[in-house]
Parts: sequence; structure tokens; C-alpha cells
Amino acid sequence: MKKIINDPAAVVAEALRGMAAAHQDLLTVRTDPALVTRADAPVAGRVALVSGGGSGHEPLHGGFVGPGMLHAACPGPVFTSPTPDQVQAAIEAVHGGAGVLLVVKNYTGDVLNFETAAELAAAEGIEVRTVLVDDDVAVKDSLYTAGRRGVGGTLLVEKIAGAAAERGADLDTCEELARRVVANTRSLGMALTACTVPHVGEPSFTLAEDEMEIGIGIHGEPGRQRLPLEPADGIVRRLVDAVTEDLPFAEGDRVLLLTNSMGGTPLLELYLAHGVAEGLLAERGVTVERRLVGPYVTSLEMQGMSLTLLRLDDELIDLWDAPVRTAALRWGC
Amino acid sequence: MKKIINDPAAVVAEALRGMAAAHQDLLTVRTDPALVTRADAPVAGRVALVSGGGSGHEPLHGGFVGPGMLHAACPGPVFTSPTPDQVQAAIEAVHGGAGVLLVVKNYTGDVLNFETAAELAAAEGIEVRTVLVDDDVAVKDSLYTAGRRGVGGTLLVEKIAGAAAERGADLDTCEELARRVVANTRSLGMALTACTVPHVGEPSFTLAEDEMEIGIGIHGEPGRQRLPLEPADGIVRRLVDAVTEDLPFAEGDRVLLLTNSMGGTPLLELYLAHGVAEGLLAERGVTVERRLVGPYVTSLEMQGMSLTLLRLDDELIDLWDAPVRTAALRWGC
Amino acid sequence: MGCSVEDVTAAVREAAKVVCAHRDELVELDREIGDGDHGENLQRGFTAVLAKLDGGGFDGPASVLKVTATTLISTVGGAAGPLYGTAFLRASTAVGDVSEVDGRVVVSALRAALEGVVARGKAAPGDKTMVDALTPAVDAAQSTVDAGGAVPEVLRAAADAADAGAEATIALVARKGRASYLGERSAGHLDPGARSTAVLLRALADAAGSATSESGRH
Amino acid sequence: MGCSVEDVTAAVREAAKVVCAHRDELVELDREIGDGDHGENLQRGFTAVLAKLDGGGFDGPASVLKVTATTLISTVGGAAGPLYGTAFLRASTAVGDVSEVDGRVVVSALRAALEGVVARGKAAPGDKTMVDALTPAVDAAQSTVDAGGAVPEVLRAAADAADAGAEATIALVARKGRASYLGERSAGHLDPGARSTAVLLRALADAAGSATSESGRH
Ligand SMILES: Nc1ncnc2c1ncn2[C@@H]1O[C@H](COP(=O)(O)OP(=O)(O)O)[C@@H](O)[C@H]1O
Ligand SMILES: Nc1ncnc2c1ncn2[C@@H]1O[C@H](COP(=O)(O)OP(=O)(O)O)[C@@H](O)[C@H]1O
Ligand SMILES: [Mg+2]
Ligand SMILES: [Mg+2]
Ligand SMILES: [Mg+2]
Ligand SMILES: [Mg+2]
Repeated sequence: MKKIINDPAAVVAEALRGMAAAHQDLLTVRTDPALVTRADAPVAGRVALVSGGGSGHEPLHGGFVGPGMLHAACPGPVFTSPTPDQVQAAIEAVHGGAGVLLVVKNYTGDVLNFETAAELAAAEGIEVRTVLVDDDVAVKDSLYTAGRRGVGGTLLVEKIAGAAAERGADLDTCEELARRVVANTRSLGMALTACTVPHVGEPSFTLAEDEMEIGIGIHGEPGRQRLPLEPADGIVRRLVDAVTEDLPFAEGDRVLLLTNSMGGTPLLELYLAHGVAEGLLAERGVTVERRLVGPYVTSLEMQGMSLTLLRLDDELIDLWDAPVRTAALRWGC
Repeated sequence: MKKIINDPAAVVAEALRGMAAAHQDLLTVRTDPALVTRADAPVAGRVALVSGGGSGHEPLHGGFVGPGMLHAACPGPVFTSPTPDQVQAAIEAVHGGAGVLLVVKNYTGDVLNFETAAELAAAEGIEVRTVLVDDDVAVKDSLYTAGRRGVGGTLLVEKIAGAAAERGADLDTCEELARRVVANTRSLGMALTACTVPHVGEPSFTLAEDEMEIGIGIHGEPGRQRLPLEPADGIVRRLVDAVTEDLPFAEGDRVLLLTNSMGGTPLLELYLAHGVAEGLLAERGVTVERRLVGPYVTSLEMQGMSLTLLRLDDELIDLWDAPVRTAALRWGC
Repeated sequence: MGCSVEDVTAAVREAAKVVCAHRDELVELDREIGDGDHGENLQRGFTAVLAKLDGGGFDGPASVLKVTATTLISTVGGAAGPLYGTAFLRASTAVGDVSEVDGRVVVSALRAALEGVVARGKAAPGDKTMVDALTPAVDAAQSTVDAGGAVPEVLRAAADAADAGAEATIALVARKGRASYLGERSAGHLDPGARSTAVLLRALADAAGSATSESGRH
Repeated sequence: MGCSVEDVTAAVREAAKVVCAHRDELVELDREIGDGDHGENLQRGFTAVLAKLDGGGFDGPASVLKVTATTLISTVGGAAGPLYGTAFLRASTAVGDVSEVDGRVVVSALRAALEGVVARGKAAPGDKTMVDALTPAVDAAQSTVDAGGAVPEVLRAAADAADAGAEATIALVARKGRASYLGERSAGHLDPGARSTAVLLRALADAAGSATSESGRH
């Protein structure tokens, strides 16, 4: 295992120390339980947004803590959801009297741990709502399964609901907006290589030199389909086809396109893929109104990419464009 | 070779197309010759900053084009400096009547091609100055060699001279500032893995599972020293020692610390390394006043990192903090 | 006849140690069809449980189980944290204020644990989860107690059934948990949570066996 | 006796094709001690040169060399672009307005090329660069012409010497170019630029040999 780490069990704690140093103007990092909050939290009279999940997806979620986005993030161990204690501590640290919105990626572990925390916080009289993000079309949604996973779309939910909260929207409004983003977001990812979880010490799966994996998750879990490696045009077409067919995204739709690196893909390739995706969407008559290209929801050093589409309306565009000041997303201030 | 590309010979052109789509609010991308300019270029009455170099180091340089930083970037083929035509076209596209400052990484190819372009532009009556960036302490500087390489420090030069140009500083001032940053900047990089240049098709070099390379360049060239892999503490100490001893950075110095990923290193590891570096600098009595952590000057998918230290004074801090609005660096606007 | 608070503490301690000893196996199983953290998660949690039990001062078997539950909930994370946490919590409630745990109490504790896991995780038998180890374990424990078995026999029967149930998950296609994302490709692998349940029950059974044989001696 | 504008065009075309045919070898050499682009850079440049020469309409040997120079400068990039570009540019100037290139002209063109490379790149012999192929080539060409040799013999001698000079770079530690960053580790590898210089000169020699033997026939 080739990593710039010390003790595998201490990776998250040590990374948080570095993150605290790197962004001391923006963030407050607490340990035991581990917690990243806005430097100015709690913000009185504002709905507080709390998210979190396993580590290894950086900049998600800590990199999205700050004015206009999250109030707190709860980093679990690598690829392991945080505990209820962490989430509860986060809720208590940032709630400003107007309620708390939990943005939770739909994984059994995350759902259960946040659920417990929400109960504990409610018992203390804090109004808590939960929105599950489940944008991954690789996974078939069904009553009998764990449902679709939350992947790249998570940051769109955090940005848009966070912008509303910053402007003073109430809990109902923030929750409705978050649900609207979830309902209008679809993603699909692929990988050229697997990643290695520090405490595991070997790659999550193996792919031959001429293979790729479509429908990859963000936890190093293999995808649904192993295929021969294709040129970028073919890869991106697979992703665009699957994502647009799912909602579906139709001619005339206005969208936000997130071209996301799984972590180890060079920006050069990511831009190339983004260009291909824009071309394919134009062919379909889908208008890309906003875009974001970069490593935002990652899976450690995994090489690969995901595409996320969000169907926009004027209100969502306005909230997307609103100022945001976080470690990983920053504009307008 | 596992890459999200089509024809290896078309990678840069296709990536530029995607970049143009991704940042149409910020950038204008031209082809033949390839060129990335500020959307609002030329800016009348302002010194224009032009840089460039081989592609594969993204976001350097195109990601740093925009208000407060570069006016134009000339992307060469992967790891190959641009031609004089490109640089000359860039100079002509962005000069606003107050002269042009070329920021050139010190590699023979870059130096020679920019030199020719400067001569051509001068012949057309445009006042052009060149500042060479040579911050890499891995390479011994000597009259008889090609001298030190330009690596991570390049973006600091671009940011600080760019801020001065934006404020209306004249060519002499911008040049002096750029030279001051170069004189006070030192870097060192290391790699866990090599990278693969698309038109080569196989890794630039090979490292065993238990090996690392210290003093790596940003062009996939091997470094000076191959060593057994160490924990992060040891790796970072090597980098901090070599960088601080070179200038030297002494007790009481105020510095900017750039903890840079070579491309494939997860942010989690990078934050961890950053925390270690801050601790070691504190031990030495060096005060970190500003910091930047992320993949800024990369070498395709190479896993590894570099540390860059810039000795600050009040003027440099003020210019570093000045607003910047580019694809990869953005604050204050 | 039954297990005292000391016996229960010793049994949980033993189970905690054995689970930690299986860390790598559980990591490997989870790497194959999940995200590779199950062994690490349980090791972290049960190491914390051992530290908590060192504190002592438990007024009955239920409080040992409750401390185990809350410690697991606050340290394990992932799916297994809330599920095992709920299991121990419900078991604790089922045990109530008895000071000695007999076979009937064990069965009701196991049943409560299973119901808790199902209430939280909504998995049915056959979904390829820990439920596939726990369900037959409860049934076997019930039959054993109905046939007059004491705690060691009851737990041994539960462990045997859990082992078989876990083994049987190999053939299954997962419908819950992370392995479900693999669809058909999840078949052919042992479910890590079913395996850890079997490991836990075996350790409890072994501890109960030696505890009662010891107490039988004095 | 000498080479006409057609002969020079044919020779440069031949050289361009041969360099392109050596792309992979040059990439591999550069991968070992540089950044792996030398073959790709020259292929891009000489492909452009071939296209330019297709245009025709050259009024003398010098203008063929000049177009080659400017095309290389504007398409190759890297260190090799300006260096080879300057070499051809200086050669073009040295050739001047003669309409037939004889042995003496070849030598002065080669010498001018070398001086141009040194002026731009500041490399000395022994620095492990193309200068180590070009320097002995110029010397050998001079001796051959002094001994009464014509263009084919002059270029053949230059190519032979360049080959030997290139081979001799293997033992050297680089002091210029990217390979210099490797320090001692650069020894044991053939310098890609020295190799491409040798390849170029060999192709020019071969072309000159067949051109003059053909023109000797009519
Ligand atoms: N809905 C569920 N009901 C019951 N057990 C479940 C459920 N989801 C997952 N599990 C169990 O949890 C195990 C995985 O635990 P663990 O790896 O610690 O958590 P995570 O899946 O969050 O990484 C699975 O092997 C399975 O036995
Ligand atoms: N200063 C120099 N003088 C002469 N030749 C040089 C010099 N620097 C580099 N070269 C030659 O250029 C070759 C490398 O060319 P190329 O790979 O195309 O450029 P780059 O080094 O920019 O990638 C080297 O092998 C060497 O022969
Ligand atoms: Mg997990
Ligand atoms: Mg090069
Ligand atoms: Mg798991
Ligand atoms: Mg090269």
C-alpha cells in the first residue's frame, strides 16, 4: 500500500489536524467526537445544515463547510459512517434556533446512525429534518433493497439548501429545496482503477489493464458491470445515456452538469470528458446552464469519473449562483 | 495505459474544448495556436501576465487565468513546452499597452521557446520582460547546468505579480515582485508512483511497492534519490528539511506554505501531510501565515506531493490576499 | 443454575476479544462484497467495550449489555454499529432486572436482539445479512430450551445454527447492505455481518460453557 | 557536381521521413532520462515540414532549409524545437544564395548549425546533448572535404562521426537538458537528441548518395 500516512488507524484524526491548520479562517475542527464546523457557528436564526459520512471522499463533506453551504460535517473513519454521537454533537454545536437539516447519503450505515442522532436531538427539543440523497442510477431502486446510493449529487443538495439557509429560509423551505434537488438529480460513475482503504491495505478490487468498471460506488465497492476499456467518447456516452434516461432528462431541459473525478484522474482527462459530455447533451437538446468540473466527491486515489445532472429551474439556478465560501467551493465572496 | 482519452495526439486539444465549456464565464480558449486568455482580455492600461508550458500540470497554467492572476496561458502538448508562435499569439492577444511579463518555468525548452517569442514581440514594439521560476531544490544550481527547475512556486509568482498587475502596477514593479517571489521561494517534491504520458503509453519510470522517489520533477522524470517508503512523518520531514535549509528559512521567518498534490494523492493524505509540515515548521520557529493545500501543480496521475515555502513580507501577503477569480484559485470576488 | 453479572461480563469480554481476533477475516470478507471495514469497525467498537467493562460496577446482567450497546453505538459507525448496538440494547431490555440469566432469558434476549436488528435494518431472512445468522440461532435456542437445555447448551445450539446460517449466505444474492449494490455478483461470498454474528455467538457459547462448568465445580 | 534545390528538398524530405520512423525509439530514449516526448515532438515537427515541402516553389537550397527551420520552430516545442530550428536557420543563412550545394557549403552549413545550437543551448561537448553528435560530425565533414570529398562522402563522414558521438553519450553524465536533473543516474543511457542528430545526418547522407548517383547517371 503506497500512501502518505502514518498509522492507518490515525489517518482521519491526523488529516483533520492538517485540515484545521489549512483552513483556520473558515473552519473549526473538534476531536472526540470528530467534527468540522463553520468558524462562526452557530449562526443565530438560521437553519443549520449538517452532513457527514465516511472519510475518503474529500473534499466532501468538510470541504463544503462554510457560509452558504454546510454548518457542520461529521467525518467517520475511512468509508465508515459517523456514529450518532458525532452527529448529535454536530447538531448541538451548530443549531441556531431555526432547526437543523441533515443531508444524508443513502447508505444503511449513514441512514441508521443519522436516524439515531436525529432522535436524540429531537429528544432535546431541537427540530431536525433529514433528507436522503440517492442519485446513483447504477443501483436499482426498489422497496426490497437498500435503494439507490448517494454520490455526486450530494454536493448539489448541500450547496442549494445551504444557500437558502444562508438567506434565512425556514426549515420547511430548506427541506423542500433539498428534496427538489434530490428528485431532479441523477449520477453515474466509473472506474479505471480501484482504491486502497488504509486499514485494509490492499485494493478494494482489481481491474485488468484493459478493463473498466461501470456503476462504481464511492466506497471502493465494485460496480455492476465490468467492460473492456473504451476511449473517452465511449465511456462518457455510457454515462450520459444512463443518467439522462433515468429521470429522464429530456429535450429542452436546463441542467447543471457536474463532471467529477473519483480522485486519481488528472484534470486534463476530466476536462476532456467534460467536453465530450457537453457535446452529447447538446445533441440531445439538453441545455447545460451551469457546470462544475473537478474532484468533489471522491473515492481516495481511485482513477475514474462520474457525471451528475441536475435539472434546473430559475430558483435552483439563483441558489446555485449564491455566494459560497468553503475550502472546496468558493465564489461571490 | 488507463486513461479517459481518445487519440493520444488529440488529448490537449480535446481537453481545451472541455475547459472552454467548463469556464466560459472566465476564459476564452483559442486553437491553432492553442491559447487560453481571460474573457475580458486585453485589459487596457494593465501589465499583462503570460505563462504557459507543457500540459499535464493542470490546473497550472490555464486554471490560473483570470482577474488577479494570468492574462493568458499557452498550453503545449503534454510535458512539452509551447512553441514561440503560441507565446507570441498570447502576447498579442492580451497586451494592454503597459507591457507584458512572461512567467517561465526554468526548463531549456520553455526558456528557449519563450525567448524566441519575446524577441518576436519586441520586434513588434511590445515591451516584454521575462522572469524565470527555479524553485526546485532537488536540482543543484550551477553555471554549468540547466539550473534549478520551476515547480510549485510558479503559481505563487503568478498570483502575486498578477495581483499587482490587476491593481495597475507598472511593468518594472510587476517584474520586481515576480523576482522577489522567485528569490524567496523553494520547493521539493516526492512521488509514490510515476505517471504515464499519453503519447508514451507506459509509466515514465517504475517504483517498487516499497519505494519512493525524492526530488521528483513535474514531468514524470525520475528524481534524484530512490528510498524505501516511509511513514508520512518521515517523508514530510525530508521535504521540510531540504526546503528550509536551502534558502535558508530561519526562525522568525513568516512564510506561505503550499502543500501540493502531484495529482493522484487523495486530499485526505494531503491534509495529513500538511498538518505534519505545519508542526515541523512550528518546531523550527517558522511562522506559517498563509497556506494552500491541493492539487495545483501536478504531474498527471502521479501520486506524491511537494512542499513549497515562500518567505513573506507585508507587501507579498497583501498581494496574496488580493481578490483572484480563476478556475482553480478564487477568493475575494 | 444461570449466569451471574460476573459471568455475563466475562462472556461479553470473551466475545469482544474473539471478534477482535477475527478482524482481518471480517475485513477481507467485507472487501469482497462491501467496503472492507467490517472487521475494523467491530475491532474499534469491541476494544472500546473492553475498556468500558474494565470500569466495572454493573448492578446486573442487563446493565452489562446496555453499556455494551451504547459503546458499540458510539464507536462502531457503519451499518453494524447501530444494528449490533440495537441488538444489545434490546437484549438488555429483555433481560430486565434478573440477576441470573437462565436459558429462557437467553432465548428472549436473542429474540429481542433479532427483532431489534429487523426493526432497524428491515432485512428479511434471505437478504444476505446478519439476520440470516441470527434467525436460525433464535430458533435453535428456542428448541434447545424447550427441550430442557441450560445456558451453555442453548448458546451452543444458537452458535451452531448461526454458523450454518452464515455459511448459507454464500449462495445468496444480497438485497440489503452494501453487498446489494453488486446484484448477482454478490453471490458466492460469505456475508461479513452474518459471519461476525456467528463468531460472537460462538464466543458467548464457549464462555458460558467454561463459566458454568467452573461454577458447577464450586 | 553539387546538390540542386530539388536534391536538397528530396534530402530533407527523406530525413523527415526517417526521423518519423524513429519516433518510438526516440520516445523510449527520452523516457529513460527525460520526459519521453522527443520522438513525438520531432514526428509532429517533421510531419509539418513534409506538408510544407509539398507546397514547393523554393528558389534555392537556402529557402528549403529556412522553411524547414521556421516549421520546426513553430511546431516542435520543447528544447529540440528551438535548437533544431536554429540549426536549420543558421544552415540556411550559411548556404546563402548558391543554387548548388557542394561539399564546402555542406561543411559551412553544418558548422553554422552547430554554432547556432551552442549559441542557443550553451551546451559544451561532453554535456550529453545533440552537441556531442554534431561536433564530431562537423570535424569529420571538414576533414573529408579537405581531402577532396564530395557531398555524399562529406555527409557520410558526418553521419559516421555523429553515430560514434551519439554512442559516446551513453557513458556521460548530463549537464544540460532534462537528463541533467538525474545527475549521475543519467549515465548509461544514450542521449535522445544526440541520437536524433545522428539519425538525421544518416538520412541526409543516404539521400545525397542516391541523389548524386542518380544525377551522375544522366
Ligand atoms: N439492513 C440490514 N439489516 C441487517 N443487517 C445489515 C443490513 N445492512 C447491512 N447489514 C449487515 O452489516 C454488515 C456490514 O457491516 P459494516 O461493514 O460494518 O457496515 P457498512 O456496510 O456500513 O460498511 C453486512 O455484512 C450485513 O450483515
Ligand atoms: N542546452 C542544450 N543544448 C543542446 N542540446 C540540448 C540542450 N538541452 C537539451 N538538448 C537536447 O534536447 C534533447 C531533448 O529534446 P526534447 O525531448 O524534444 O525536449 P525536452 O527536453 O524539452 O523534452 C536532449 O536529448 C538533448 O540532446
Ligand atoms: Mg462502511
Ligand atoms: Mg518535453
Ligand atoms: Mg463495510
Ligand atoms: Mg523530452
